[in-house]
Amino acid sequence: MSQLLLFNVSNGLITGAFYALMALGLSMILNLSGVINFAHGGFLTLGAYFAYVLQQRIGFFGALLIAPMMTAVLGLLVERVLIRPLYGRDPLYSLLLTFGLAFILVDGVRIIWGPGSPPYQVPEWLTSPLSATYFFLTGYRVFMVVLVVTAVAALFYVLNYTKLGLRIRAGTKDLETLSTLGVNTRILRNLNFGLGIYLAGLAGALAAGFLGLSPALGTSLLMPSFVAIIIGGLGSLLGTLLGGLLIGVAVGLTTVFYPAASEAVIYVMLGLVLVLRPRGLLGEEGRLH
Amino acid sequence: MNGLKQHYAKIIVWAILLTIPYWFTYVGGYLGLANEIVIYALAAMALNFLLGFTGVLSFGHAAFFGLGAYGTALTIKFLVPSTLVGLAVGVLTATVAGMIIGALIIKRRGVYFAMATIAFGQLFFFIANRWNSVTGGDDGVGNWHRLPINLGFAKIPLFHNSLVYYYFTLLMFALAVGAMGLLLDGPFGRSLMAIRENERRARFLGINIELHVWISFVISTAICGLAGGLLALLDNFVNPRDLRFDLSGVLVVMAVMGGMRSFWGPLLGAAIFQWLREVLSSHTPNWQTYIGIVFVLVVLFFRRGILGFKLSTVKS
Amino acid sequence: MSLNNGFKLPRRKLLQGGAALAAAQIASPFVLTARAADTVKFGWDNPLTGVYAEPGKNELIGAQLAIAQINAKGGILGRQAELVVQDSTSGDAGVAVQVARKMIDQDKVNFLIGNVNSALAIGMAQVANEKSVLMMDPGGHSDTITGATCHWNVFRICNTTQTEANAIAPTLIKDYGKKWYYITPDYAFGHALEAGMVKACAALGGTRIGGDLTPLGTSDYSAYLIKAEAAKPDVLIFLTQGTDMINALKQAVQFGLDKKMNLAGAQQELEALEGLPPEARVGNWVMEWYYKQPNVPHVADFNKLVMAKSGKVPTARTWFGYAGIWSCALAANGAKSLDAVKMAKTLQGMHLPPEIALCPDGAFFRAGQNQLIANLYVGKALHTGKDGPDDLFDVTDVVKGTAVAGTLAETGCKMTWPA
Amino acid sequence: MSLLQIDHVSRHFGKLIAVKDVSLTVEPGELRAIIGPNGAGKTTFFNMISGFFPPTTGTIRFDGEDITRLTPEQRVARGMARTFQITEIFPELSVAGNLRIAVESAAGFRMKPWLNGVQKKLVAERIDELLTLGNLTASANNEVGALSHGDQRAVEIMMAMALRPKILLLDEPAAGMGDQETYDVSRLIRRVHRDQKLTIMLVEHDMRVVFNLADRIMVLAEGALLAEGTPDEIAQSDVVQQAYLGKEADLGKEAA
Repeated sequence: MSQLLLFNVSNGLITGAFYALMALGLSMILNLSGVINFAHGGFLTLGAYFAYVLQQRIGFFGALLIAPMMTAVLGLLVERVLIRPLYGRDPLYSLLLTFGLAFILVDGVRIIWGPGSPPYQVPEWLTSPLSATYFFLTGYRVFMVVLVVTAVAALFYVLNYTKLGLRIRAGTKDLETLSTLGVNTRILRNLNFGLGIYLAGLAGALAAGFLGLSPALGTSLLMPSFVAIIIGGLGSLLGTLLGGLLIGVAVGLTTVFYPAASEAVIYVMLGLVLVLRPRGLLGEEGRLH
Repeated sequence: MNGLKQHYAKIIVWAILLTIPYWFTYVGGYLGLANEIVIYALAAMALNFLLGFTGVLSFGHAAFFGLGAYGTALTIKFLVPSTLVGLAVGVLTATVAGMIIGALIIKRRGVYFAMATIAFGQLFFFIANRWNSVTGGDDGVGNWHRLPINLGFAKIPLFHNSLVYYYFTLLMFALAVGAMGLLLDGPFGRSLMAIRENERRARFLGINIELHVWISFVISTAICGLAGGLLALLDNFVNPRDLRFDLSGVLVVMAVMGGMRSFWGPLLGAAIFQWLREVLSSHTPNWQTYIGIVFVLVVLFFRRGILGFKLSTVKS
Repeated sequence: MSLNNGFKLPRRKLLQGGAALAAAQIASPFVLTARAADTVKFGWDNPLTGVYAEPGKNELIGAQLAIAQINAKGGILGRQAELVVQDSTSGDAGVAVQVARKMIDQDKVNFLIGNVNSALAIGMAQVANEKSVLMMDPGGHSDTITGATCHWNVFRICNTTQTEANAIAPTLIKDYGKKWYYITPDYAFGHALEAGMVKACAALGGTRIGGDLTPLGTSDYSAYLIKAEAAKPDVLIFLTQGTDMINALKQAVQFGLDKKMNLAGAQQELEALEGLPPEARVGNWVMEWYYKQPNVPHVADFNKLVMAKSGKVPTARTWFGYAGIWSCALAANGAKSLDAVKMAKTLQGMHLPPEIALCPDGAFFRAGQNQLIANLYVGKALHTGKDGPDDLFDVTDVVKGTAVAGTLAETGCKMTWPA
Repeated sequence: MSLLQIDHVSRHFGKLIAVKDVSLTVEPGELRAIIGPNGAGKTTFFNMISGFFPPTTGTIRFDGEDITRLTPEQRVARGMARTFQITEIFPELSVAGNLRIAVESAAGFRMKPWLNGVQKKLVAERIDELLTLGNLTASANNEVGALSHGDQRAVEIMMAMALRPKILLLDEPAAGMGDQETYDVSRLIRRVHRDQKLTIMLVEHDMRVVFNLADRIMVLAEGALLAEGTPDEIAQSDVVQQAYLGKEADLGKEAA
């Protein structure tokens, strides 16, 4: 039993890391632009299919490198053409727009690549477990965690030590002041959106390797990411990261004891957080109320 | 002047709704579609009571719609074989859920409120989807049907006569919409609009914002539940899709498309949306793409909705 | 690619349709004459989008092929056959039911066809029965459709889950062992299939040592697989379908479970095997139809036609759609009428001609249940195609449907005919 | 007895102390002005009185009752009304519509689904009174958003008056106005003050308004009470002069 627990906690951390990757992108966009990006799951799916197409031509690692970039470019374009006109308007509009965009992306993937699941090839040396006992630690999943950790570290480095990152962080707190200081907030929001979508694309390219490709791939991952953000606290990326990991572990553990509630559990957590600590675990008080 | 216009609008709307079974087929519709339109319009108008007239965005109203549907279906199937009792239980279920969820999130605003409603909405989806022994899980609740209403001296044949069921739906619609219209025309409704227009000013006029928003939320969820119950009775079936987040988005888009600030806007939005979906899905398998495009176009070009003129409901 | 090619639009004669509906309410004879001059309509209320879009698409290809053949051979009662297609979605029973009602009331379809999703099929059956329209369910497997909730007017091509379980159980017990663990999708089909497997397994002395119900559309099976591994079964049974099957099997193989225990299941589909990476194409399964049957006449012709139409080999789904439409046409021509009761009586007990049955022992609709009984194909998944890239299944045993379908009494079907 | 009695109130925002141990009493019928350089804590002080947030320490008594921790709604119910630096009205409604909401709320009808004839008449009469008092009768049916800045301010003040407050708090009523509008608003305030015998407390930058209207003036600087007295006393106070001039010189530092 204790082994089962241990396995599921560690396994939960692995899945949690994946949720966190998706939630971080979502959170960045929400923090700076106030846009709840419903299409985030759609972008993730697109990233996965981009990776699928590229992998046949330039191999697994090439695909992993390029696919997220392609997704990000599309993200930049979408922000520029569709999202930008909505800044300053009720968040309702951007929510509805991305909601519709999610329809288009998911259905578009189905139209282009068909409704079935094309097979995705991962290098053989990554596909087997590293140890017979810890069989759930496959090469691929360890690789995925390493990549997620690297990506998150890089993200926090960018946000804390580069000019772009510092501006994004400042803009998250007070965009107006930032713009009076002569920073071009349009470009800033554009790049930030692209960065968020890049993370979605990366999550997608990774998901292609351990989940089956299907047009609905990203949709099921979207809600846990929302919950991760609220639990972690709006406005705090560290909180989002924590929220994602917590959700992964909670789902893993519930699956052992009461599998029927394995999806509902995160919403119970959400309810508790809203009652006990409305601003979320690491959220700033009074933000976005 | 404005009052006169509204008066005419009311007459036209009711004339259309009352006569639609007799001419809808000539323009390519059918009775079932008309019935669906009335039901979704009721849900969208209930949502708009909150969204358009209180200024609070809920993106999780499908949950209450679905709870109404499940409450109705399960009651009729397992507890009391009565259409009216089923519907009442459905509405009650949605209302109680609305009270609890409302109390949990009422202090949040804007994006935070929207996200919390989305998330809580999904909780009910997962309960319906996984609690197999009660809800039938993904398969939904079938093998029951709406029953005739026994008035003692006569039976209303709801089940076998879809036309009768249409008018039953329309009666419920009229009661609920009438109640909302009455409220919006009175001081309570004006307090809600005050909150929408300027929360700070409303607060400093002594209006208890949380209490008012909560009541508005509960009214909205109760009527949404009624609509859900009516849909369950129309299909003689419910399944978890009736409370999935997709539907929440659809209800919002109906309200926005028709015009959030207009009382009848969501009805128009629902009619257009359901009709579009019907036409598109029978002409192309790619209909969801087009629905998505409709969303985008509505946001970019129909900011105020089709009936989006400024409506000074608060007259002197 | 998109389904646009060959997607025939329902011809909407607005005024005429409108008149028909209005007239139907007062039962005017005008409608009947107007209808007689029209085509014979098949209402295709099946998924085109969502999780079942792939099987739905393949069933549609088979159906379109059948329609073309029927029309080339003179149609139905001298009238042309027409397919009226609308997306039922993969899971929204409200849509499926509404579409069914519309097709019957407004489009005046003579047959209602669907649905891959059993829950939707059950909802549609209720409407079809209420309106006394012949319904053909090509690919929804829940036992109750031709069992506890059977109707005189509802027929089915694909097998019951119990039949599939009975077909595979002996092999698994014999070759691998008696302790089975289940990964079961949490909906009627999964529950029925598991119940069938447990029953078939118990009859041969095996036991269920554990299992989990996994929600439809689960993407990450790792937590379930960790539990399964801890239970140390002889056989790990996957009853998931479609993308769920792909996800579950793919992850099980990545975890190396195929080396620790035997992976198997009941229903398998070529669509799913094609979505798996080669190393994850493992295990023992049942297919309900397979395109490689060199000794069965007409199969090669059918394969050629489907290849020409879609560029892919037919799957069981293609055959379901094909046989479903043809059965309806045969019923009408046999009954010399489009009256649902007459057609249903004709269809009951009917043996399909070999060019439609496309299986070694023939196929027939068992009266009293309306279930098609044909062959089942037990075998193993192949990492890579033996004869061509699509030949991903090695049939080891062709089972006679009559041997595994159980008795009529076991199905629980009690049919009542309209007075 | 004083109407408003504020004892040793402070407010901290993290490390920043916005208001530091300020005490003050306002007598019934008085018009009290609060002035002070930018960042002196005037608005924070004002917001504590009206109930945006409670003080960190200290008490606020109103009409003999401790209201330190009450919500804005509760304070309104006890007879406190306020306006804002940036006019807070219902822009999409007519002037009469704005007043109607205020009047109905004041009459305790805000939860009522509908009104009876007597109540409707009562509301209509009160709206007419306020329209007359605010000199707004001509524009009664115009949309508020389209009115001039001065008229919008008048609407806001009349909405506050609708509550029949015991005290009216005005946050920079003349902010952003031209000379004529400033003059009009001053006249309106004076009228309200004199005719209705209303206690008023206002924060204002425009010294003409302050010295013209106020009975007593209180000066805040760096969150603390600097001086208090009649307009004449304040005008001659060296401390005040110095504070204003000194601040002016150091403005750059303060803004940062």
